Amino acid sequence: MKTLNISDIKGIMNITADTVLENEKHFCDLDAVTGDGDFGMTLAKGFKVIKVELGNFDSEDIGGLMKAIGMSMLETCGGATGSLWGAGFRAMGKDAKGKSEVSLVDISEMVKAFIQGMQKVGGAVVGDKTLLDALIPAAEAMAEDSKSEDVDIAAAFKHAGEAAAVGAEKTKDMIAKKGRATYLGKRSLGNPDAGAEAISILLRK
Amino acid sequence: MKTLNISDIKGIMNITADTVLENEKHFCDLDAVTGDGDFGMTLAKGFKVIKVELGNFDSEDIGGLMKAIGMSMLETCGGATGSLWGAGFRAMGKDAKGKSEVSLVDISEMVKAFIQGMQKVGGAVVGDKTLLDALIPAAEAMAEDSKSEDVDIAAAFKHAGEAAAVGAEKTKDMIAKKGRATYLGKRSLGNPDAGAEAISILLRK
Amino acid sequence: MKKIINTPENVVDDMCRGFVLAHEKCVSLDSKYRIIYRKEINAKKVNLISGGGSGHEPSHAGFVGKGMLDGAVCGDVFASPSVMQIYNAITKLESDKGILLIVKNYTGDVMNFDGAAEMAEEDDDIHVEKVYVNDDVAVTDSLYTVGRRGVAGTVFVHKIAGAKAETGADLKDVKAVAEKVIANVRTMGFALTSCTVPAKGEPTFDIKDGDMEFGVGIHGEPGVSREKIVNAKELAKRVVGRIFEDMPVAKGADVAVLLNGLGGTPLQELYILYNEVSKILDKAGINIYFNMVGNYMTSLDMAGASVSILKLDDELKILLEAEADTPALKM
Amino acid sequence: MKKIINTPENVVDDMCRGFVLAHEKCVSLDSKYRIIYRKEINAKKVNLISGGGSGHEPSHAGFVGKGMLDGAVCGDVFASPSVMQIYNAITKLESDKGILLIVKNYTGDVMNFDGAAEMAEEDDDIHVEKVYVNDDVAVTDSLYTVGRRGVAGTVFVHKIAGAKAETGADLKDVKAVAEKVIANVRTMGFALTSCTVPAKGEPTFDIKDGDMEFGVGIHGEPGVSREKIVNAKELAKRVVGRIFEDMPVAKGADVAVLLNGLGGTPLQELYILYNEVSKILDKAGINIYFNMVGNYMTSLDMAGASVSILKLDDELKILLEAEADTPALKM
Ligand SMILES: Nc1ncnc2c1ncn2[C@@H]1O[C@H](COP(=O)(O)OP(=O)(O)O)[C@@H](O)[C@H]1O
Ligand SMILES: Nc1ncnc2c1ncn2[C@@H]1O[C@H](COP(=O)(O)OP(=O)(O)O)[C@@H](O)[C@H]1O
Ligand SMILES: [Mg+2]
Ligand SMILES: [Mg+2]
Ligand SMILES: [Mg+2]
Ligand SMILES: [Mg+2]
Repeated sequence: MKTLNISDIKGIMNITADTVLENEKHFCDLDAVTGDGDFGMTLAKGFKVIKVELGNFDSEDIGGLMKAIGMSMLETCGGATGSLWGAGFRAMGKDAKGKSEVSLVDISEMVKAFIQGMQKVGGAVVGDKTLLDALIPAAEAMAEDSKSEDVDIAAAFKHAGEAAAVGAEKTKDMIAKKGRATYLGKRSLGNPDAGAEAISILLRK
Repeated sequence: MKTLNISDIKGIMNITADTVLENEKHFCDLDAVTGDGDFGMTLAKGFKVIKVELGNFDSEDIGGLMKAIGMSMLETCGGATGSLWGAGFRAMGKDAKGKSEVSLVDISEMVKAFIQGMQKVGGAVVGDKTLLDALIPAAEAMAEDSKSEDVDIAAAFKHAGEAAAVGAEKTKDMIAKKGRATYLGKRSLGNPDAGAEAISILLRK
Repeated sequence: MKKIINTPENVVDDMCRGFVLAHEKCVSLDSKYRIIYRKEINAKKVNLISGGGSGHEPSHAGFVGKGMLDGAVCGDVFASPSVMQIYNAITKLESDKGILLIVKNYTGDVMNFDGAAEMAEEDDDIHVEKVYVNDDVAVTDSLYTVGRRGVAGTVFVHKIAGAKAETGADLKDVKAVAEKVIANVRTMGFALTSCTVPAKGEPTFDIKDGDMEFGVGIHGEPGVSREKIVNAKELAKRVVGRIFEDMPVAKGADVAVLLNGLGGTPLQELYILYNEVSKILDKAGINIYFNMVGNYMTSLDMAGASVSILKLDDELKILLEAEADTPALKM
Repeated sequence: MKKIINTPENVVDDMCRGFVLAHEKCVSLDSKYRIIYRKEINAKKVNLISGGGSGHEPSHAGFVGKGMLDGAVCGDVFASPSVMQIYNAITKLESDKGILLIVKNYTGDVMNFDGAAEMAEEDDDIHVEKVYVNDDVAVTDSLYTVGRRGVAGTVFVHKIAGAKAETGADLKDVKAVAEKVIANVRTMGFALTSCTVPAKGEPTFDIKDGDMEFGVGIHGEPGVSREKIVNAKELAKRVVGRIFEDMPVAKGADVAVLLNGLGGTPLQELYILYNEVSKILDKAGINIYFNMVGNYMTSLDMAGASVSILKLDDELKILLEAEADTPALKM
């Protein structure tokens, strides 16, 4: 596959949503260790609404879909997740505005926009023990792949997932500098960040 | 032994007090099954003060000592125990007023007075699943023994203790009609009354 | 046992001291007899005294103040205060208009309050009247038993009789209105967990994860039956249903509802249950004229709740809404 | 999990409904956005909005009313409300004098309240100011972290800023006094048990019988250290000691103390702890000018407590003692 259209994107988002729903409890459990145990619930709440959104959305505009998803997250989800993912999807929407087909280069840009959207509201960087520790390496892998003409999109996603898994694993050795895990200080050592684990799981689906 | 003087009585009361203190938790546990679990604590609180009283009391008047013990219970102990045992000892005090020596006949009368004192405030009769189900058979055994010249006081106490044990055992098959165990209705069946068990234990010391 | 205490023996004394320190502007403590009483004793009104075992906080000391109680006598945890404690409360709060004792109907409480009243009347010529609260419909009343227990409905008696006394009414009228409340209030409760009496150090009863005790009292006495936990809606149905069985309430009637937490249940759950209770009453055409939701008559750290329903007439409405200024209830 | 609920998903909606039914004389509910607000909106005063995750009842909805908050936005259990919920609260309570948001300092809360404020300012020209409460001294503040958490001290901000707004003060003055409270209040808490989030159905953390979590937050986040349970006196010493380390209080100073229960701890134990805290302050020559003992900022069914100390000046004293008429605090 060299490009994705709106129905491909919807397909990917649907799989992501299902994965979130399957992992609701697992994500909560992960958050319970270093945070307050609601991450899976919040994310699931958002993705349930997104699934409805995916069914209702009847334009070809990939950016428009992402923006709608972002607005849904801001409406539905509280917690850090609501603002972060809402901002991420909205930034993605702005980046892909008007496009009915996206190449690997476009997708790689969209993921970058997603990250920048999150950073604008959350201010986290690599090493802060957040989901960005999985997402940024994944984006980098994808950017790398997008430089060559040969890599197809599925393969690029696979590489991104692998990079995310490595990144998520590394969060075990980090002391949190953002989010609720910071209250634990050194006690956050040894456990992965829930958001990073989630990104790793979602990208590998 | 054919008679008891004030120091014999103090000795018996001291042993009783020690037995109460040793059994504080046991009596609480028994009360927890059919009542609210405080019986041992309340009784122990009273007998701690009684021990002090026994040390301080410096007359020969057995009735006076019993009255003082009764007043201490009214002052120190709440719950059903405070009023019941307080009234019992006060009635015993009235019965033995001015006596410096008591025979088995006297003791048997004192125990009857104790029971009547309790009944005046509590209104319970045999079969209501209260401590009277142990105490009344004990008093009857003692009254029987007191009819003959041969039985010494220690033997009479032994018989009384045996009768109390049989009586306490019977409370297992009773549905409570007085006290907190009544709230259980039929669920009080199968478990002995805490007060009756306590009487049985105390009289066998 | 996980409790914020020093030693089990000191629980009541420490608690009384903390309570009076926290509310020193309005109450005083007689630490020997553990009597908590209004700072300004008014000997020109009927004075109300209640009390009982400790472990039911804020009951009863929390209701000492303007428009409710004049004194509360604190027994050991779950053990009624002694005769002498109560007797001393009566003499301390002696009034020209007499004293009303509000007693929860338990063998121990009844015997000790009665004994103290007798003593005060005989030795000190104080006019003492008593009412016995017996609102708990979990326990079937029968000639052969000691009758129903007094539980959370007692708070309504404190509120209404207290308001009446504040008007300067005579002892017989204050007693009459207290008895009117008692005749018209019913309570039913349930527990999800046992409580732990500090002196015992372990839960009073064992209970499995999916089970509850239905019809439990406020002293960790086991309930009427052990049942599977059901949801809030079903709980409300059973609790209210049991109350209506005992005391029918006519369509169109005005009632007061007290949704009372037993100590270990958070306010969040009490509001959830109140929502269900109020839907049921609404459907039955019964109007909740007044409500209280919170921890008013607790059972240490027990998780669970009770619902009290009081049928109102005009007199009760006015007294229920009269001013109260106490640590645990201000209106 | 033993809870009085219908289903975990409905906890917050059912609770909001029950809350508004119980207090319908003074508050209303926007059930779509879960906003609880004063029945009479006054567009001529600064309006105060707070909120956060649910599970802290009576916070924050319990403080909506005269002299405190104008609106509270209820998130899911322990999850801050969404941007749109908060945005809708702001537009609903729009006032000529502007809006003050009282935000507890958590990543989620800060991002969502900030996002909503930005939206209201940009799209609706509403003047919105924000204060971030960060009273929890369990968490060391450092440049590299998100800063200290906001916990029970928030209640003092509601009370004092609310009283200031009621005087007709301007937004900048209301904000200034809120910030003065924040600068002068510190809180330290501990937990004896974990809480159980309904959606998760199991305790957030495991804890042994003799252990406690020292320095715990109000979301079941594990504390700063796991320690052996100590008695009330020692607990008071450690908690107050930690506060003084962070914020020295001079001899002779007047302070307000909030002894806050975390939801599963009965009032009896809170008074026992208050007794110890007050002995320590007394010894240090510090005067408790004002106190509150009870469940004000809870963490579901967690057993435990926190102590907040607020240094007072004349302005804060007057505002602290001003009238308040809310479901959870009347004075
Ligand atoms: N500032 C931040 N930037 C990026 N991600 C963050 C930030 N803060 C938290 N996160 C992510 O959000 C996850 C927790 O989300 P959630 O449970 O919704 O938050 P909370 O319960 O603290 O409001 C964390 O595991 C982390 O990956
Ligand atoms: N009316 C009564 N007459 C005699 N004994 C009684 C009566 N009521 C209760 N008891 C006895 O008292 C015991 C309980 O005492 P206690 O625990 O102090 O009472 P409570 O906790 O109910 O106030 C019971 O086991 C029973 O033997
Ligand atoms: Mg979380
Ligand atoms: Mg008992
Ligand atoms: Mg008792
Ligand atoms: Mg959260």
